[in-house]
Formats: sequence, C-alpha cells, structure tokens
Amino acid sequence: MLYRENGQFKTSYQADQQIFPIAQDRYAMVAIVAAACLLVPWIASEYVFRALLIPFLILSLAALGLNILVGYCGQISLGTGGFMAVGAYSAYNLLVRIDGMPAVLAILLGGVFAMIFGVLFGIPSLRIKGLYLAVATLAAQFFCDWAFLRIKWLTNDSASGSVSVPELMVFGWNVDTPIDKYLFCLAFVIVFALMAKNLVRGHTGREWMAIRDMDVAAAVIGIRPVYAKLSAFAVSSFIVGVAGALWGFVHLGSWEPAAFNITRSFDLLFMVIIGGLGSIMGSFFGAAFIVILPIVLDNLPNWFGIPIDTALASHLTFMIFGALIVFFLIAEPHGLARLWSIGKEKLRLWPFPH
Amino acid sequence: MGPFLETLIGGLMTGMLYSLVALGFVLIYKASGVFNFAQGAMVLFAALAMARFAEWIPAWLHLEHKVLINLIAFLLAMGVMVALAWLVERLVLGKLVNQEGVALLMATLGITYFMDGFGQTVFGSDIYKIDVGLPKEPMFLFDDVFQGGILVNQEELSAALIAALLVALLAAFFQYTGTGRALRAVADDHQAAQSIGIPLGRIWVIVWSVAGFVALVAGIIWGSKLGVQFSLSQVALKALPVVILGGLTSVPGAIVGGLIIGVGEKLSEIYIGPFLGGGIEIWFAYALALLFLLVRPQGLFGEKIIDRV
Amino acid sequence: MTRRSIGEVILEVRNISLSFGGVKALTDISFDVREHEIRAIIGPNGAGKSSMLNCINGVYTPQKGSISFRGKTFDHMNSREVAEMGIARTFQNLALFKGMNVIDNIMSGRNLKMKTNIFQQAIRMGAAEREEQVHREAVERIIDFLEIQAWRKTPVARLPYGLQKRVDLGRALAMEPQVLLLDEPMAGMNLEEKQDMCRFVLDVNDEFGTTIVLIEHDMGVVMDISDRVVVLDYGKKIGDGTPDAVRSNPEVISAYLGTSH
Amino acid sequence: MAEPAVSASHSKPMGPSLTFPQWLLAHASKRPDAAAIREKQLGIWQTTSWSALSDLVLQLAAGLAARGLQRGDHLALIGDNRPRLYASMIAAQCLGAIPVPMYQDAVAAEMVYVFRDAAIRIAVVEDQEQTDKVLEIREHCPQLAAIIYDNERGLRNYQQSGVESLNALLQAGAAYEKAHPGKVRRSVDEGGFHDDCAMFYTSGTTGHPKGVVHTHASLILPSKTVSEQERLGPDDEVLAYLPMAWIGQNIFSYAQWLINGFTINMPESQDTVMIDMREVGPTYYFAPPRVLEALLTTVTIRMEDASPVKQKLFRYYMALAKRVGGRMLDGDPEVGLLERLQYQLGDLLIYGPLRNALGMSRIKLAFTAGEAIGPDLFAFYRSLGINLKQLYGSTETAVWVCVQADGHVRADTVGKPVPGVEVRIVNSGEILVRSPGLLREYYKNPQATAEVRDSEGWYRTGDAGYFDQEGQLRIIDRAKDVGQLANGALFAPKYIENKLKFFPYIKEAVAFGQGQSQVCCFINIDFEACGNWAERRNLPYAGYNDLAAKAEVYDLIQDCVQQVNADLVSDPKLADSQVSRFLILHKELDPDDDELTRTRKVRRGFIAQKYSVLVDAMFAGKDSQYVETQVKFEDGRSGMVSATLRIADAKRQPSLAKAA
Repeated sequence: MLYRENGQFKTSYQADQQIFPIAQDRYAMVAIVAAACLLVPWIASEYVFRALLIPFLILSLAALGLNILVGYCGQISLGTGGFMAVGAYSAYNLLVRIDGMPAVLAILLGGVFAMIFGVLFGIPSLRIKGLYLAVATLAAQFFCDWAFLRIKWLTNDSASGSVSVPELMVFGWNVDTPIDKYLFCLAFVIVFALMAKNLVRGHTGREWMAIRDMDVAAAVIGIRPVYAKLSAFAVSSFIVGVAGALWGFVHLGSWEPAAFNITRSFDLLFMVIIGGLGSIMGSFFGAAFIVILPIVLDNLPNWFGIPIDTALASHLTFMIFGALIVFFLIAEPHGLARLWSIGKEKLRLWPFPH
Repeated sequence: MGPFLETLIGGLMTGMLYSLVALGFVLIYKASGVFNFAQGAMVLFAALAMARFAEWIPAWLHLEHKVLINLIAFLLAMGVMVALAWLVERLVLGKLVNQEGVALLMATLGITYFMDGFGQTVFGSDIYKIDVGLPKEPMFLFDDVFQGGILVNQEELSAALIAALLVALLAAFFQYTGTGRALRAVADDHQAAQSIGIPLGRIWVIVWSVAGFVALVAGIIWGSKLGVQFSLSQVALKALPVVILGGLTSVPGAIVGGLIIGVGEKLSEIYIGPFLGGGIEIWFAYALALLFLLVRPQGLFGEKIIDRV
Repeated sequence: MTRRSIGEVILEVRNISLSFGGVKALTDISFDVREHEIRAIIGPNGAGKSSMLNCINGVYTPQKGSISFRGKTFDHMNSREVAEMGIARTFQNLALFKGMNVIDNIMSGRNLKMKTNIFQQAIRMGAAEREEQVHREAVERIIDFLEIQAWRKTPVARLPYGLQKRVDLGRALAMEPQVLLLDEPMAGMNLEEKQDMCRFVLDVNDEFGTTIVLIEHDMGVVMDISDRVVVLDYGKKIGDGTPDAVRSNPEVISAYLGTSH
Repeated sequence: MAEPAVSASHSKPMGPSLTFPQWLLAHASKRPDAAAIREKQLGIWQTTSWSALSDLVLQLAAGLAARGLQRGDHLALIGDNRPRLYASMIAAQCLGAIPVPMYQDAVAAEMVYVFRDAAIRIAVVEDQEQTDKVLEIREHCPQLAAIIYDNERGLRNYQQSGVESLNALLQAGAAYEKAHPGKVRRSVDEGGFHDDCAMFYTSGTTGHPKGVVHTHASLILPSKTVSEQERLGPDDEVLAYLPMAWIGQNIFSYAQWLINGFTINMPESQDTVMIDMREVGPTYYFAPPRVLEALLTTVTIRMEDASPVKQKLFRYYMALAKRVGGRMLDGDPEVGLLERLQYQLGDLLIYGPLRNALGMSRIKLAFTAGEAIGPDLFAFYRSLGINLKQLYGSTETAVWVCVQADGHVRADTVGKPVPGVEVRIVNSGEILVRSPGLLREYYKNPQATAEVRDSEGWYRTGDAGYFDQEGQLRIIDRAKDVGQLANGALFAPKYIENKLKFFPYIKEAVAFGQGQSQVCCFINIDFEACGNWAERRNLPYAGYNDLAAKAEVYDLIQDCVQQVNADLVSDPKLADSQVSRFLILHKELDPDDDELTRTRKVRRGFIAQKYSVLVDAMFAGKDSQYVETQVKFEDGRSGMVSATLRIADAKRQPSLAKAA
C-alpha cells in the first residue's frame, strides 16, 4: 500500500543487488538507524537503557552470530553460552594481563579466541550431523562451565571464576554512563550487522545455505563442506565471542561463569527460532522479543493490580517461552522475520492478495 | 584394589541409571525420530508429581499405609505422564510430522521449558523427598576375599537392580510384543507404517507413555537419592553422551553406553580429576562420546547413515 | 544444422562395482564417453543409473574399478576435484537449494570461480562487489538461455516442477562444465516440457560443445537425441552402442518388456 | 523541447523539417548522454544513450551500404521490439532506403507476397526462428541479397551465403566507413523531408495487403503537432511493447520518440511485459482496448480472492471513483470538497496502489484506439485518475486524425481534429481526411491510391461518422455497412450492436432495418453472465434455450435495449434508429454454422436470410414465431433445432429532434 515502485528500474547490477533494492525500504532503514543514534539517547530513561536497550543490542549481536551458524549454515549449536564465555573471559584476561591493552582490541581479540574455540568444536560437524552435532556443541558448553569455574588461571585466580572489569576506556572516551554504553554497543551492532549481511548475500553466504539446504548437491558443485562449515563456525563464534565480551564488559561489568551457562545458550537459540532462522533482521526481532517478554510478564500483573511473586512469574515465563517455541516451529518455522516479510509483500501487492 | 573396585561398581550402578534415562531417549527416537531433549524435564516432572502426590494423598484420603500411599501416588503420577504423552502427541508431534530432526529437537526444547515451568507452577519449586523405602544402610561385599571388602550402598544397588530389570523388560517388550514390533516399524519408515495401517498417533502416545514411565522410575530413584529438585532435569544432560555413545537407535547401545559412561566418569573423577581441578565428570562424559563419534559417527550400535541422491 | 564433430574419449569408467552393505548396486560396469557426444545411460528404475553418476561425482566410492578423465585415472573421485575438472551434474529428484531464489541457486554453481576472500566479502567493496556483478551477468546469460527471466527472483521452492528442473540444469551450466551429467532431466514432465528440455540439452551440447551423459529410464526421448547408449539392468551392463544397435539388442528388449516402459 | 501548444486554427504547424536520421543526430549532439533506449536484458535495464545510438546507427548504415543497400531499396524488419532492430530502421533511412517492418508472428507463406511486392533487398531479423522463416521463402525472392540476424543463439553453424550476424555487419560497416569516410553522413544530409521513409502493409479485407508509403514529412508533421499539444518532452518514458509492424507503434515509440527525444523502454520478453511495465512506469502509454480489457480482467480476478475487508474497501472506493474520479480528471468544479477528500483517501488506499500494480503510477497521458471501447472499461481507468483518451486514425493517415482534448473525454467519441488536419463528412456519412500525415501512395498500386484519394487530396477513410454538438467526431461504423431507414434516417447496425454488446448479458446482437421503418434485432444472451444473474435470483433453468426463453431474461434484455435507445436518442442523427423490437435467439450464433466469421464478426446478410422467418415476423409485428434451424454439432453431425420464439417490444424514447 505504501509502496510506489513504478520507475524504480535498475540499470546496473550494483543497484539491483543492493541490500534494500526498493527505495521505500532504504528510507525506512535510514530513518530507523538515525533514530537509534540520535533520537533514542534523548528520550530513553536510564532504566530503559540498562534493562532493555543494552541487553537487547548485545543479545541481538549474539543471536546474529548464532543465526549465521544455525539459520544460514544449518549447523545446530547448543554451546553458544560457552562461546560467549570464552569471548568474555579471554577479553578479560587480555585486558588485565597486558597493560595498555585497548578495550576495543581486547573485545575483538576475545572474539578471535572464541572463534578458535568455535572452530575446534566445529570440527566434529564434518563427520557428524544434526542431533549428534547438537550434543557435540553441548560438550563445548559444559567444558566452558567447568573450565572457567575450576581452572584458576583462566579467571586470573579469582574465586569461583567471578571477575570484574576496570572502567572501560575507549580512545580516551570513558564508557560508563548508560548512554555511552548504549552507543558503544550500537556501534558494534551496526558494523557487525552490516558485515554479516554482506557475508550472507555474498558467495560465502551462498555456500553456507547450500550446505544447509542440500549438502550433497553442494559438494557436487564444488563446495567444500569442511570450509563452508568451519567458516560458518568461525564467523558465528567470533561474533558470539564479541557479544560475550560486550555482555561482560558493558552490561554486567562483573560476572561469574553462571552468566554464560546453558540457559543462555537455549535463550539465544530461542531468539533465533522465534526471530527467524536465516534472517539477519530476525535476530533483532528475536532478541527484542526475549528481552521484553519477561519484563512484561513481571509487570503485567502489577499493571492489573494482581500481585504475583517473582518465582511464579519466572515459571510462567518458562512456560510461555516453551509454548511459543513450539508454536513458532509449528505455525511459522521462519519466525517473526517471515511474518514481517509476508506483511511487506502484502503491502507491495496491496490491494491484491499475497 | 578395593577402592578401584568400589568405584567400578559405583560407576556401574550409576551407569545403570544413566541407561535408564538413555533408554527413554532411544525409545522415543526409534519410534518417532524425535531426539527428545525433554526426557530430563520428564524425569523432574514425574518425580515432582510422585513426591507431591505422596505428600498430598494422606491429607486427601486420610491414609497412613506407606506402601499404599506410594502405590497410589505412583499410579497417579503415571496417569499424569500418560496424559502428558497424549498432549505432546496431540499438540506438538502430530503437527510436526515429517519435519527434519533439528526442528523436532528444538520442539522438545520448547517442551522442556514448558514442563519445567508448568511442573514448578503446579507442584512448587522447593526440594521434596521421595521415600519408597529403599534400604539405606551400606553393606560390605567380599570381605572374605580381601580385608576391608568393598563398601556398597544398598540403595544404589537396589536402584541399579530395578533399573536393570526395567531395561530388560523394555528390551523384551521391543523384541517380542506386537506393539514393540509396530514401534520399530514406525521408526524405520513413517509412510510405510501408515500405509500398512499402523496408527502413527497412537504409537507415539504409547511410546511417550513408556518413556514417561521410564522417566517416573528414574525420577523416583534419583529423587530418593538426591531429593526432588530442579537440578534433576539436568540428569538428562548427563544421559545424552550415553545415547551418543550407544547409538540413537539401539536399546543395547543405551545399556552398554550407560555403563561405560557411568564407570568412565567415576574413574576419571578419581584418577584424572585431581590433576584438572575436579568436577570434570560432566564434560568428561561428553568428551568421551565426542571422541568416539569421530571414529564412528553412528555410535556403537547405531545403523550407518547413507545419503541417497 | 550441422552437428559438432565428436572427438576423443574424455571420460572412461572401468570395471566399476559398488555395493551397500552386501546389496550390489553396480557390478563391473565399463564404458567410455567421447568429447562433444551425447551419451545416454538407460535402464529400468533401480538399474543403478544414478549410482553410476554418484560414483563419477565422488558421492559414492566404488569398491572396485577406476574412472579416468582426460587421461588422469582415479580409483575414487573427490567431489571437489570432479567439479574442478569440469564435470557438472543435475539430480533426479530435485536437489535445489530451497532457501534461495533462482539467481542464487544458479550463482552458487559459480562458487569455484569466485576468488575474493571472506574479509573482502564482509566489507563488500571493490573486488567483492565487482566479482558479484561479473558472475551475476554470467548467471543472467544462463537465465536468458533457459528462458526463465520471469522467475529470476522467485524462491525455487515456489516454482513448478518443470521450471525447477531448468534451474537445476542452470546451476550445472553455471559451472561451465566440459562434461554434463544429467540424471533423468525429463522425469515426471509433460510432453511439452520434455520437448523444451530436449531443446535445451541439444542447444547446450551444440552452443558450448559440452559433452553430455544423460540418464533416462524412458527409452523414447533419449534415443533420438543421443549418439551412443549404455543400457543397465540390475546393476549390470546389458548393452552399449548406437541407439539403433541398442534398440535391436534382444537382451535390452527383454529387459524393457519386463518393465512397464 | 515542448513548445506551448499551437492554437487549434487549422494552420500547418511550423517546425524544422528534419528527417528521422537528422533528428537522431540532433539529439546525439544536443543531449549525447541522455538515454535513448532502455532494454530489460540480462536482468537489468541496459541503457543506450543518444550518442551511442547514433554511432551504432551510422555504423549499421555503413554496414548496410557495404551489403549494397541503395537509396530507394526496401529493407524488411522482422522481430520483437529490440534496440538494434530500431537502429536498423534508422540506419536504412540514413541511406534513403525504406524499412518495411513486418509482424513477427506471420508465417513464411504470408511473408512471401510482401517480400516479392516490395522487392526486399535485405532482411534484418531478430533470431533463429525468423531467420529460418526467411530462409524458407528465400528461393521465391530473387532480390533478397542478405539476411542479418540480431540474436546469434543457435545460428553459429548457419553456412548459407548472405546470412550473417548483426555484429558481422557492424564490422563490415567499420571497414566501409574506412573505405568511404563520411559517405553515410553525407547521405543523411542529402535525405529530404519529403522522401519516402517507411512502408507498412495493411491487410486489406479483400485481396493482397497493400503497402502504405509514408514520407518523413507525413510521419513527423502530425506527430509533432500532437507532441506539442500534449506537451510531450524529452523526459517522457514509453514502453515499446506492441508489434513494430503496426503504425501506432511507429508513431508512439518511433516518430514521437525521435521528435521529442524521450526514452523508449523495451520489455525483456513477451511474458514479462507486466513486470517490466511495473518497473518502468511509463509516462506516455498506448494500449488498444483489448489490452486494457485484459488488464481489468486480471484486476477483477485477483480481487476476487482478496480478503472480504479489502473487497469491501475496493468496491466502496471504486464506486466513489466511478462517481467522481472521471469528473475530477476532467476538472469538473461541481465535485464537492467532501468527495474530493474521500477521493484522496481512496487514492491512498486503493487507486494509488492499483496504479502502482498496473505500472501506471507515472502516466501523464495514455491513448487507446483501434476499436470501440466499452464505457465501463474506459471509465474504470479514468476514474483511477489515469488520463486515458481516445484518438482516431489509421495507417494511411499516420494515426493522427482526431484526438480528445483534456476535459472533453467521452467513451463514445474520438475528439476533435488535430491542428493541421481537415475532416469532412460527405452525406453518405463517410469521413474524408486531408492532412499532412496522409500516405504518399499505395506502393506500386496507383489505381488503389486513386480509389482512396481524390484530386484535391481528400482521403476516404471508409468509416462513417459525424460531429456531435461539441464538435467531437463520432465513429459509427464502416461506411459500407451504414444504411438508411425508410425515412432516410441514418442506420448504423454495427454501432447499435456494439452498444448492446457492451452489456455483459449480451454476447451477440444483430440489428436489421435497412430500408425499414423501424429497427429490430436478434439478441444472443451471454450464457455465463445471464446464468449467474439467474442463479443470484435463484431462477431455475434447464440449459441455454430454456434460459433464453425466460420472461425474466427478456425483461433483463429489454432493459438493456431501452438503455441503448435512451443513449441513441441523445444524438439526433441516430435518434430514429432506436431498437423497437427484439428477440432472443434460441441458439448461440456459431462460426461452425457460418453465422459468425472465424474472428467472431456477425455475418448479417447470411443471418438475415437464414432466419428470414424471424426477421419478417419481427417487422410484421407478430408476438411470437416458430422457427426450425439446422445446427452442426461438435462431432460434425448436423440436426434440426426448433423453437417458438417470443418477440418483445422495446420502449423508444421520444426523439429530441422531433420534439424540437
């Protein structure tokens, strides 16, 4: 209905292959990013930053990473929390052990370590598929849980692996107010989202999807499963690692291994499923959903004046999550992102039916 | 020598319990191709139901007789599990027929969350006790063979025996009963099974009920050992490597795998743990399974997978 | 129209035997393929035709026998190498990448030709962007060749069967192969679609001089377009030669009378 | 480039008298980088700038010259709209040769005549298919020296002499240019405004097709006038999707293209026209009624499976549009503010999206012509805010005779004469035209030329019509079909029949009245439409002739007829030819029974004598008549059907003329 595409003809492949070929979409996206950068900092409250926006941004990043692995390359992973932990702790170690280590570099290197770790645990995926692989990644998760709890060296000999980072200095900019943190994360998210999008619409992305959709055919046209899968694991766990580092450094500030336990892994998997497998956009939807839902559930009764103890609320949250996962898997396996794109199609074809 | 044997036997006994849970996985996987992540949640749920019913029944029926109470509670809990199986088939699996494995796995993750939440909402989330009168006091074996003999926890022993019995039963059930064969048929090929008139839906209800039964028994045993609490649902995570090791589709695999893992993790904890800072059994099991996978992707007894083009 | 001239032997299969856990799929199959020719492998369903291709592709590894391509001999093939050597194929039961649209499916057939590294792609400026454009054009030429312009951005899953078959062919063509293995390209098509497909196959063979190995279980179609025919039955070779020779071969006739074709 | 429209005084519009090639060079020098042609090819709109085009054309011309194409020779163009075919057309004109565009779907046999008649020297064709066709007839065409193909697919191995690719021709052109530098450009300069520049074959209803010879002047002058009047300019976009052989295509996307220097866009293939139209969004558009009809049908069909809500919205706002849309387009001040606001809302919700879906968002001006267009169909597009107008013309007049002026658009008129064009109506009712756009002659056919054009240069269109009060021309019929009633009043059966056929319930109609005192007609109901209508009224019926005989159906049809009468009475000339009696035939008129031509035109004479009983009965004033007719069944057997048909009367409106 809002689309007017007459006259938007493409005279070059570059124009035809851009991320948003339809002008209206381009404008919308620019508007959203602009609002996020310029408008939000003015209107959002400290609580909103701490409880909503910052977690949302970081988890979107993690979900984005996971989505590359699960959604695009079809390799299921239940070890995401572990990869985040590796990112967080290695970034921490770099920061505290090497003095003068710039925070941003530490975070990125954290990603690199996560990447190495991820590739290591990705190797089984060359031999084993689907369900078996799920278990393999669980191994990664438990190994991390254990390692950061028991191996003192990894946590700079802090008790029970709980660590905390000194103030975050980025090129002389002390990232401490919620707004700073928000903008800091936003920067990461925008850059990584853009790069991820470029990857998935490039030939690496096509190789991933080929492996996901029909691995035998992929092999026959010369795609090396080894390379495709491991590159997916690498990119995915790099992003996840960076997200982990941000989660620790920016969101938590001080944390212990439990912050990255298996529940985190599942949450991220849920984000990806609900948000939309194989969709960058979906990662954001999923993250937003999972971040907001519990808060709503906590507050909803109060809004209606029905007092409800937090335990019950959390149990309810569990149930609703579970139900939603099943619902989405049945009703819309491609998640919110698909709903979104269907809605878009409807608008384009309006008044005709889809 | 003694300590080693003690650990070995201890391992074997825990292994038996792992096998029990693993069996749940295998049953469901064989019949519906679903990798049932919710097995652990089922254990917790069943245990919770059992424990709480056992508490409530005296209040309801003014009963004193312990065995009777436990029996009723057991039946009720079983009923709950059957109902659960039916719902799962109705609301979830029935709607996900012919989806690929990963999707189903995620679905069971959803079920897990739901059951954890639901169970704790209904039955509460504290720690509860189950007492079905398993003998507690330890006993000594082979004290004549060498001095000191071997300390064996009777409770674990009897648990292991129950488990073994159950495993044997199920194996037999699969091999010799019509239903069992039907189950296998379904597992091998859904379409074919349907075409020869095996009602998929009912089969799945049955198999999930059986799995529920297994979970209940496991829940009771673990529950009476450790007390019924949320962490029970983690038992499943321990049983996963067992399945991998044994092969997803093989009952004997589940048994052998369970024993291997049980023994393996106990021994490793004793003999390797100290050097690594302890607490390694959880990931050690996985590492074991993983290494094994690389050699034999389909597990000990699993069938080989061939992609047809 | 003058047909291209048939050249030397380019691909040769020697004494291939393949079995799955005791089940014999192929027993001691040998045949050769000459450059620029259209070589048909026919046989009833389950005669082992697809298994034969899978051996050439390195999807299956035969227990016995060897395959040689342009003089190089292998006792088992590696899919990647096969692709690099310039052997492409299509699949009997569609093996398209369902999550992608037509362009991307065909584009993926050019992965071997795309050289930019992952970082260049992530930034997607200069080289990566140019590369995408160059190959997009190549893909568009194939789309044009197969006359599927109207569907270029449709997800393949939404295409009717006949068109999906074309996309499958397109993906193979995108590799600019020297040898093209077609696994029942006309299976399940109506007459008109079959004729189109025949035209495309002939055009490919003629325009690009591509050697074609064509599997069919239905004699009719293949006979008039192929130069030489191998006949398989229950994993054994029961005939080899020109269409006419094969048609008159008693074994073949009996094999076909036995089946419902 | 658009100058203010010249006043409607019948004075020859002045303007530089450039030939087409000269126009091309002019644009190339004035706006070298502006887009001349866009073609959707390999997935994107490949653009050819004016300078690139002129280079291509000159090189092609050189190539053609190298292949011996001389001034006055004929060159055939066969194929879909393709840039290099257009270029070839200009190239030929550069050399003073005469391009003869031909329908690509013509079969070889049909081509032979044209090739021989025009003594085609060179054929430039699109692809293998066309090449094969031309090769097929080659032996019959001794003069045919060369066949040049654009698309090389499947043609590499063609060894025949004189068959070569356009690329090869271009190389020859380059060589020729070296050998004779500037020769081509000189011949462009030598080209005269009044030289022949193109020839179009019109399939005469009888005998062989005739070659209509046009000069640069005749194609350019009227087109230029209209361009100025309608403010066409260099920024317009046109979709070139109709056959090159058709005069309209040559006016809208050739003559006016080169005059105004706008951009023509060529679809990727026949089955992507809709998609490509959506992408391009032309600003200047022509479509014959059948195309518009087809579009509307798709719209209705697609709306049928839309959600109820949407359907309600759609119906509501289309009703509104029907009321006010057209009037607003005509700048009618009566339309109330509230309705304007509602219309704006509708534009947001329905009209805008619909235009977008049809690819008509950017249309400033759209024409339709060729056949009578149904009022509803016409109203639909105008009510969406698309400025669709009618025009009148033919191959011989280089299209432009009459054009509707903005604000004076009717479904049943074709507007006022274009400035510079004189129109006269002789008392037989036939329309005569004198215009700078008239054909120079029928090729090698002086006698045919003489038949249609008299000594003073008046051209007989063969159409009958008259000017209404507004001074707009109304076409009523082919002149030869127009008759007179007993009282000498005009009787135009086809006109009446068309008006009747615009009703969905009426499939065919045959009007009688030549030399009679009144007009009577046969009606063929549309079984489907009437069937639905009956079902909606749950009116049971057993098959066609039962339905046809139903009293309710008779009332329905009678209603239609009377509406037509009301319509007819509004113009004095036809007031007398209102339908006074009608009957509904018990069988469908059928080509198999020779009642219709294969193109479904009624064969009035044949029907008149086959059903003479009925005709007589009607004029005799009977209320019913028994009739027996022979019919052919699908299997070729023939049998008799008989029925007693009711003859109904229709109310005639009192004629205003008489009232006055």
